[in-house]
Amino acid sequence: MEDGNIGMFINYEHANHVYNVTVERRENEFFITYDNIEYTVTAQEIKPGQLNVNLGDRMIKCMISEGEDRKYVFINGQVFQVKRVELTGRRKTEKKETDLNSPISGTVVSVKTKEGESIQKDDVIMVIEAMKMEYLIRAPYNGLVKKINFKEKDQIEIGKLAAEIERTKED
Amino acid sequence: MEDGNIGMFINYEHANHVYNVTVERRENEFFITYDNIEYTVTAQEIKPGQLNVNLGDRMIKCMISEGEDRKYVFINGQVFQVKRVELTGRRKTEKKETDLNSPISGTVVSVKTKEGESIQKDDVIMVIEAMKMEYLIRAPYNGLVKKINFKEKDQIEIGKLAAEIERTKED
Amino acid sequence: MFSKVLIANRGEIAVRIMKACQEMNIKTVAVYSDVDKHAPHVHLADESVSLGDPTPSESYLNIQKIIESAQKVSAEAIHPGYGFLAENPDFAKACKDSGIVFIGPSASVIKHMGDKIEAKKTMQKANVPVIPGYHGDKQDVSTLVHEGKKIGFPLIVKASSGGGGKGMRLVKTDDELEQAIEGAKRESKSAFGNDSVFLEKYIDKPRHIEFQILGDEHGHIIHLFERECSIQRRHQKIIEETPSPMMTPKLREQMGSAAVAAAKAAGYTNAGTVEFMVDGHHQFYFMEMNTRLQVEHPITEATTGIDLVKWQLKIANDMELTVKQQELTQHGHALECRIYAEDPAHGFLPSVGTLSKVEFPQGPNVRNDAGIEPDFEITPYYDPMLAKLIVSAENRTESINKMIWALSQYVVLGVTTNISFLAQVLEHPEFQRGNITTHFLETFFKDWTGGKKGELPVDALIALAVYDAMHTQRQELVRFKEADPHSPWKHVGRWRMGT
Amino acid sequence: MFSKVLIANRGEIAVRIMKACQEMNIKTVAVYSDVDKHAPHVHLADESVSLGDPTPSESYLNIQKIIESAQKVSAEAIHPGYGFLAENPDFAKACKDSGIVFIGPSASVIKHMGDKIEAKKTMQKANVPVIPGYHGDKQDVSTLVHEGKKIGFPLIVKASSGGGGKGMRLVKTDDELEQAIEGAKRESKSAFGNDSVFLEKYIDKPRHIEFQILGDEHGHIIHLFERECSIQRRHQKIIEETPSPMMTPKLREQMGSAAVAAAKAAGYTNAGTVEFMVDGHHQFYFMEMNTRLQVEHPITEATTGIDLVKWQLKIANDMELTVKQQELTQHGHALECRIYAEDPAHGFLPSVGTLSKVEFPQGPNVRNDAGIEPDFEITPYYDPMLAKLIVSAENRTESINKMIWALSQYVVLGVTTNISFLAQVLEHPEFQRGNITTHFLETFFKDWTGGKKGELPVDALIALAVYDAMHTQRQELVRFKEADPHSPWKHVGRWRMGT
Repeated sequence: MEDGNIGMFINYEHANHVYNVTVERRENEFFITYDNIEYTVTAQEIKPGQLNVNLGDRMIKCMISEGEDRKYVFINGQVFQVKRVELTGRRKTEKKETDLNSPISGTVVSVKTKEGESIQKDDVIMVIEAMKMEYLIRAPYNGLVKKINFKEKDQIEIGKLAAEIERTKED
Repeated sequence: MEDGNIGMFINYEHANHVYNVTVERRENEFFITYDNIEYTVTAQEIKPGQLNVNLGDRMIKCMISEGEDRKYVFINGQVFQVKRVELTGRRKTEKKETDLNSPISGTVVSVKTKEGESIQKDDVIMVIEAMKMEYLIRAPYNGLVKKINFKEKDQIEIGKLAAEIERTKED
Repeated sequence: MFSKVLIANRGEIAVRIMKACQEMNIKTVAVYSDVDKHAPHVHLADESVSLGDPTPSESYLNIQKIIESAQKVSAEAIHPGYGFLAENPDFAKACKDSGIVFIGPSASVIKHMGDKIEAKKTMQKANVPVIPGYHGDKQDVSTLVHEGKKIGFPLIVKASSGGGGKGMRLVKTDDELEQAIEGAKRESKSAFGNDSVFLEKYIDKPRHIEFQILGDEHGHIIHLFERECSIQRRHQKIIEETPSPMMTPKLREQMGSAAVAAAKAAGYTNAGTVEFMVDGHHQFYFMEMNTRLQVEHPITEATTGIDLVKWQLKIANDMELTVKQQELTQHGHALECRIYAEDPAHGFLPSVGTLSKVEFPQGPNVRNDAGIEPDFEITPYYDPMLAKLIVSAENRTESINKMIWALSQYVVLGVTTNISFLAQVLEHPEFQRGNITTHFLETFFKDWTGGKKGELPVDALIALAVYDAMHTQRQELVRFKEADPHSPWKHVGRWRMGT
Repeated sequence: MFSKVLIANRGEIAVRIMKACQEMNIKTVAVYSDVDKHAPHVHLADESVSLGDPTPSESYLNIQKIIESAQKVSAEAIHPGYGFLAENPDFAKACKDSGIVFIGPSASVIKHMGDKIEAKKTMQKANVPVIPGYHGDKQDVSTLVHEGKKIGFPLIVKASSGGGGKGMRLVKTDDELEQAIEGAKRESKSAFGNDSVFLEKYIDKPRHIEFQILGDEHGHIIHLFERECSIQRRHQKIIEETPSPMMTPKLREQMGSAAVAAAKAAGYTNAGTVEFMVDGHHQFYFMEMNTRLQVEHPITEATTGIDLVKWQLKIANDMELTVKQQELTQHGHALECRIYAEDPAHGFLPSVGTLSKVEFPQGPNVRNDAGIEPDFEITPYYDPMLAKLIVSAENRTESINKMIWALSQYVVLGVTTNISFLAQVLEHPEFQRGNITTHFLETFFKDWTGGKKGELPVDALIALAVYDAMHTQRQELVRFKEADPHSPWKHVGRWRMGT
């Protein structure tokens, strides 16, 4: 089984803005990408929630705590309340539907289906690349492809609907 | 299966003295016995290691932390270093030998064997009662009862050898 | 000295009083309502008594329950703190009647000073300047107009039973007067069922400056200089300082003497505060006397070296006030900021919730008087003041810089606080110049919505991402990835697989 | 002002200096050895540079590494703290040669004051009293005997290269003198390879009283009154206070003037301390000048309101000292206790280990200057001082009571500390009367073994039992019980089974 290095897409919401970040960890180093800039940092949790993050010569000092539905971030004397959002409204439950909104801003690498085609649940519709990672948009249910909103090499923005699928009635 | 209230014998060592304590928990109440006095208290761990213990009107405030082989207790501005000891030198490992020293000071309720008798590992040799709890001294190995040091109704002190068993050679 | 004192309060002031008691080897008793069962003041006390229902009238305002609590634990004295029962003469009397020492002035002084019109009359007799005005019983319009003209303009018409601006009129010229009086009377009648009004000179560029008083039972009364408390929102002080940036040695001498005269006229004992309004021409007027310890007492302690709470206890125990007026001096400058659980960007709406992190700034001449600790829940039952931050330094500039630094180190997570707001007030050029009046906040911070633009800094994003990556188990990652192709977890192309 | 300062130190003093820098908006750089990678001073700094090997000569005493660190991060100035390189003239010179401001006096002043015989000669010229003695080059016995008789008895013979009592003799009468000189010379020769000795009057009932000095680069020098530091163990101060309980206004005036004269004679700039020995007749003698910030500087800050570290930074930045001697006064009384990781019951043996809990006392006029935090490991590499506790109050009695209370709230678990010892010193009737000399500890606490009897109080047993019961899972209990009839877990007869 693969157990190499793993990256993570995270959407942070603050004051009605959504910030799309990736983070990869490799032992003591973290690689964070935001707004097309990669930050390589080391970090230390001095005590629970208190982080010192070394970014080159500079030290980011911050305190994070978890509330019921949000995180509180104390940094440079200011407090920010940040929620981690699933842009598509999905919840992390055992059984969940995938959906057709792009979870990241990126480039459409390929489109695997056509308008008018029949498609099965979990079939790949579109591959989006962002920050060196690929993301697959899959069919959330069996259905008919009514519209594909992006073509290869298009820029797709976070939250945008990639395609529309007319759901097949099941009984 | 029984899962009622459970009591605990603990031996605390401090400055070469051993203090023999029992504690029983019943929901929010703790019953502690030491030196034949029972203390009924409620308690609250305000933050990790910081205890407020209500003993009637009085509040015992104390801070406890765990070192490698001892606990540190801060109380009324003083610090005490206390070890929890198995008086008999037993270690809490998966397989361990029981032994013949009394882990408590108490009264011998009954003696289940006689000098000269053969005995099997885990057979009960003696029953000791202390602070309303019974404790069984069992044979740590198969052998021959050479000497029984206490008889019914005798007072036995903590750490005293209850009996001597000559071990049967096994090969 | 007392051997056991009950503190009939909660929060930071209960904590502060208990610590003074501990230093003096006095046992302390906390009282607490159900929501305060795990509050810091309960943790600190030697004993504690439950008051039950958190509704103030059923708990911290309930005279009977508190007296019974004190009797139950055999407390010899009760310290009321501030707020709640601190200025309730019935409580002071109930203590006395039960043979318990009330730590404060006598019930009759509290009652007398609590009646603002009576208090002003007493001050006038003692030649303490009061705001020119008419507080008479004759309420016919022509008398009021006649008296108003004697006072001069601008003046204010206020409802006697008033509050919250109802039945109040600002009158700038002679010819507006009659109409304003009639309007105020109508409004007062419908709001309070009473059309009685009074007239007062309107103060231009008003500053709120108060003098701390200590008096013993042996006839000694001293003042401990001024506190400037002009930074207020809705009559609620949020930043206090001493010395006042507008004070001169001469004015201090005059106001201090007036404060002592006021206290003497009232027959005052124990700690109290004489509040004055000072106008742009250094004219000062008696406003009212607070017959209790003040929230902002620590800045006086920081600059004079006097411990007011210990003196309250000593005086209540009949000890003589050995501090002499002429020996007192002010050292340096002190500031206090009140830390509230409220949202200054949304009308100072109180914020409730459980505190997930609390870290106080620590450093030389930084004092934290706090009634909070991590995991404590802030409920809507009581005043949302969480703590006070007090700093002192050699002069006002250094004091402000130290406060701004200390606020930047102040961590309270779990509720919204006014900490950033306080820092921005301190950073305001007019504040730094000392040009402050009681209108300061409404002038410069009326529609404050957070000041600096509300964008999440990149540093915060980096820290969050690191935190989230640290707190996600590798196994969890792999499991997510395996089970759910749509999970946010992905293998990253750049790195090779394997170890 | 500097924009970036490197602090060439560790522990509480590095933390204290960094906080002063933060208030002044100066960026801070920490240096740290391998064992200090997670030390509080590193956590606090804006940047940090590793020095590697924890051996002092390879880290905090390594001039080259520290200069290189400062250059690497472009620090404009270095604060040496106390100890390590603080009084090393080569370091001050190396800073200057590298274009870095050394925050302290010039290399030549450090060097001059570091030579104790030279320093005394300078003081004599400036009419600052020094202990009568002979420090001459003529070392033949007859000259020494002649000089000794001039000094009078009792006197002390000391090895010039001496230390630790080697080559030292107390001479009470004329006829013991020659033999004592010969003995001291022999011992000195064998211990230090040098038989040079000096003679000094023996001081009866000696008190260690020092005066704080501040001088700028523009010719202003002031003193900030005295500190009494007589409570010492093996010449290590552990409790300091100001004002001294033996001080009179007249003596303070004389000693203060002498201290300023001493600093002027030395051409002193920045913060420094003039140490005097005072005998039972209020005669005072110059001992030495410490050309740096002192461990006990906070008690001067507490009583004068002056921030010495901020002034060090300002003076090093060429600013003028605006604090005037005549404006300075002492407010109240302050005490400092040094918290050491050591076992006073066993010869003050240093204690090492990981700190499992650290909680500082908090309250008005309680200051914690600390270089520790939970989980930090105390290693044998450096001085075992963990922190300093400073309190101030209206007078000495209240200050002592506050300190005793604060010590009772001071939690350091994981190593043995001197906290109980300090409390017992403060509780000693002779200390409380102010009857202290440098012999105090060896007189009253020579064979201290913990004072109160070492029995574990019942309260501790109760708390331990509750703690252990709380932290044992029910499932664990049942499992233990089932699996092991000899486990300490038993069903209790009294209660019924079931829910």
